[in-house]
Amino acid sequence: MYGKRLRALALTTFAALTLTLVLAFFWAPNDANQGFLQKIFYLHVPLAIVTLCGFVYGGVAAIMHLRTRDSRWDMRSYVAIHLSLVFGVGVLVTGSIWAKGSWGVWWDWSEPTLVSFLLIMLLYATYQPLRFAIEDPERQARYASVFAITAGAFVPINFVIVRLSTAYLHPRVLGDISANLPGRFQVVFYLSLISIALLWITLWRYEMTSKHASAQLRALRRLLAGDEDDALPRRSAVPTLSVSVEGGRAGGTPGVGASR
Amino acid sequence: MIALLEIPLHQAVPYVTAAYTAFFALILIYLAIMAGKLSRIERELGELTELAARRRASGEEPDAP
Amino acid sequence: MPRGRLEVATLAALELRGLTRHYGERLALADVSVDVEAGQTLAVLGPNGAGKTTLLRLLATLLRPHGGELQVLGHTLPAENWAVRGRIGLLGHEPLLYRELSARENLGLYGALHGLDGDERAGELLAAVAMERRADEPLRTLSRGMVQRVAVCRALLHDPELLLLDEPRANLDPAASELVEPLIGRASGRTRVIVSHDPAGVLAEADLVLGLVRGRVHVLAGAAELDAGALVELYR
Amino acid sequence: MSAGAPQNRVVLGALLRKELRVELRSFSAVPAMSLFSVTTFVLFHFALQRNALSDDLASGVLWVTLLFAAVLGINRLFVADAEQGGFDGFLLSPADRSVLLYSKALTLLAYLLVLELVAVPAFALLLLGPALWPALPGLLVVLALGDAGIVVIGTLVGALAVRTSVRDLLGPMISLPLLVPVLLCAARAGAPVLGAGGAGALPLRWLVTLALYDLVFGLITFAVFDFLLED
Repeated sequence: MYGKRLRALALTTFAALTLTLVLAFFWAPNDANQGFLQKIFYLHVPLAIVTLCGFVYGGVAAIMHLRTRDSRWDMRSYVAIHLSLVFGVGVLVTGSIWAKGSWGVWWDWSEPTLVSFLLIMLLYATYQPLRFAIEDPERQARYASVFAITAGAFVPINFVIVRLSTAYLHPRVLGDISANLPGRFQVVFYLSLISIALLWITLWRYEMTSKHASAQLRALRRLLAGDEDDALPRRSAVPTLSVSVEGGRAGGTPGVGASR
Repeated sequence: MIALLEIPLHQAVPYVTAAYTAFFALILIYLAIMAGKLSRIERELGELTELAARRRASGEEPDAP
Repeated sequence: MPRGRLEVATLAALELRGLTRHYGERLALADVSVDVEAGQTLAVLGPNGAGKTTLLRLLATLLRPHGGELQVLGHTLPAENWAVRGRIGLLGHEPLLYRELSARENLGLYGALHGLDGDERAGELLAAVAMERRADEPLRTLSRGMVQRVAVCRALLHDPELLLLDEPRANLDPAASELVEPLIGRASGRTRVIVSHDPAGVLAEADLVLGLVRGRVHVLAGAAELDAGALVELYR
Repeated sequence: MSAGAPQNRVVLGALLRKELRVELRSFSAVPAMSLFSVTTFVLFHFALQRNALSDDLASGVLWVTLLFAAVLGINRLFVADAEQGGFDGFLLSPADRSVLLYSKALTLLAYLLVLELVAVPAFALLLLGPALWPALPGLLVVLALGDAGIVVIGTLVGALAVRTSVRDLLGPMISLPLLVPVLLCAARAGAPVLGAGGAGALPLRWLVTLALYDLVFGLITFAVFDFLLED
């Protein structure tokens, strides 16, 4: 059911991304200080914002999972965090390339976005190991949700505290996303933000479709093969989606989302 | 804004291109992994349709789970 | 089934309707329906992995049902877990006791958890299982059988109406079984659910027998109508 | 018949007595934490090749040591309950679930206080340049707020990690990033207090940030802790 609007979404994302690229490189003027290097700004900062929102959404989905005990929320949280981790790598890579370009160093402790991102990635890197370390799927989902909520709250707080500490040392406002960007910069910046957000959402739905499809497949396999293959399910960090398969349900698989 | 050394255009180009290609490479790797998962689903579906066909051919009702 | 809350004392101690619990995508327990009257004993048999322990933990409010209706001592679970928790005694493979603490200290802790004041009840139980002499030594110095006897005291400390026993005589020597019999045996008059692997033994003391295979009910009948032979077939 | 729902105070007292007895009778957390902290000071001495530290270096060394020693305590906090069926025993009783959280938080706090009773004097003796006495009042304030942060994060992560197959790895891996803001604020707040030229004033900015961090994560821990218990 996630596949429906995927194609339309992918097309709009593609259009938005290309438009942003074109405007960023041919329409927006060079920055007074940074010159051409400033073009990375349109990629790095929106990517950081989208990734942060992805982690926070993972926390919100986890809250819904604990409240409703519906495994679909657990899957949404898992996919959101998984995707934000991938985007987070992008943030760190583009950030360090940018740092190398402007200050000649691959890593710079006074750049708050980079520093808080490293910390957030270190924390979320334990999400998958935590899930894998718990065998009982139901408990795995619940513990993962508790982690996602705590880490989701940590993301904004950590961002503020690190910014507080770096600004305290030697304030460097480069990459500050404050609104005092002159006209054209602002237009391209927000366009870039929207297109990367669209990219995140498209990939998120894409992965949700794929996970949902494999859950349907496993349900079908159980129906067809009956109980012969009741070998213990292989251990995995991926959430188990309880999926109902219509027809032939005599004592069959559980309903969609564990009923209360 | 601390005045930074004026970075000449040509020197900045490699960094900008590096950043954008790194990002797109990351997305492509992600898509490749997802494509791999998709092909695995396809393969498993193939197996299941075979199983169902064999089951249908042998006329035996799939045993009720 | 009208909600039994207002009736004075619903006759059935346990009412299970289509009780279901899954373990990820597999079904640990599927569609189990049983009624057990107060004071009766239900024997639960079946091969390993049939869902016996899952059923016991569901009745003990340690697991949430994923489907179906579960009423224990007149309260619907898991909504009214708090109401039944003080009235159920669980005796499983694990003694649930702290090895560094002595028998008396462990029972003191559980007494506080259950809101019991004073420990004369604990003293009586320890005497009943002939453990008062060694009641103050840390459990790690005692034998497995002795620890199991203290575990029996822990399960009975709050005088539960419902006893959940998982192979209670597993590591008890005959003498200990003798001592424990009046507390957890049929004579105790409590409603009991016994999980066992010994069909012959458990048939003698059961009113109702539930045979589970792969989480599903295969046998559900009065103990009188069954003979041990029929039950062995469960394990094939 | 059970005498109705047990009062939380009685249950808390019983749980704390159990914690005290289990801790005293088995060489588990506190002695290890204290020895670990003193050893770490010796390591810092040789690593930094310095005989006396002051200001932010002193505060940093103190807090890094306390943090790692605390992680040892966090790892041990729930082990006895996980291995000996303490969780099930507790869940079978009608006691309120949050009492287990309070008892474990107070236990971890006790671990930290005993640790600091050993570590702070040892630090003053081995590494601290300026005199400890004038700095003590300020330091105690920072220690109190820092401990609160460690207790809140440690209790939650301890419970999260204990019933997993790699608990000794997961505990530190999850708690350390979460404790970085506590370390950051505590070290920054402690620096002027351990100043070479006499104890400076406590920087209010870092104390307030630390207090807010403790409060926020205290609320989160309280809200989600129960979900770690029931199945």
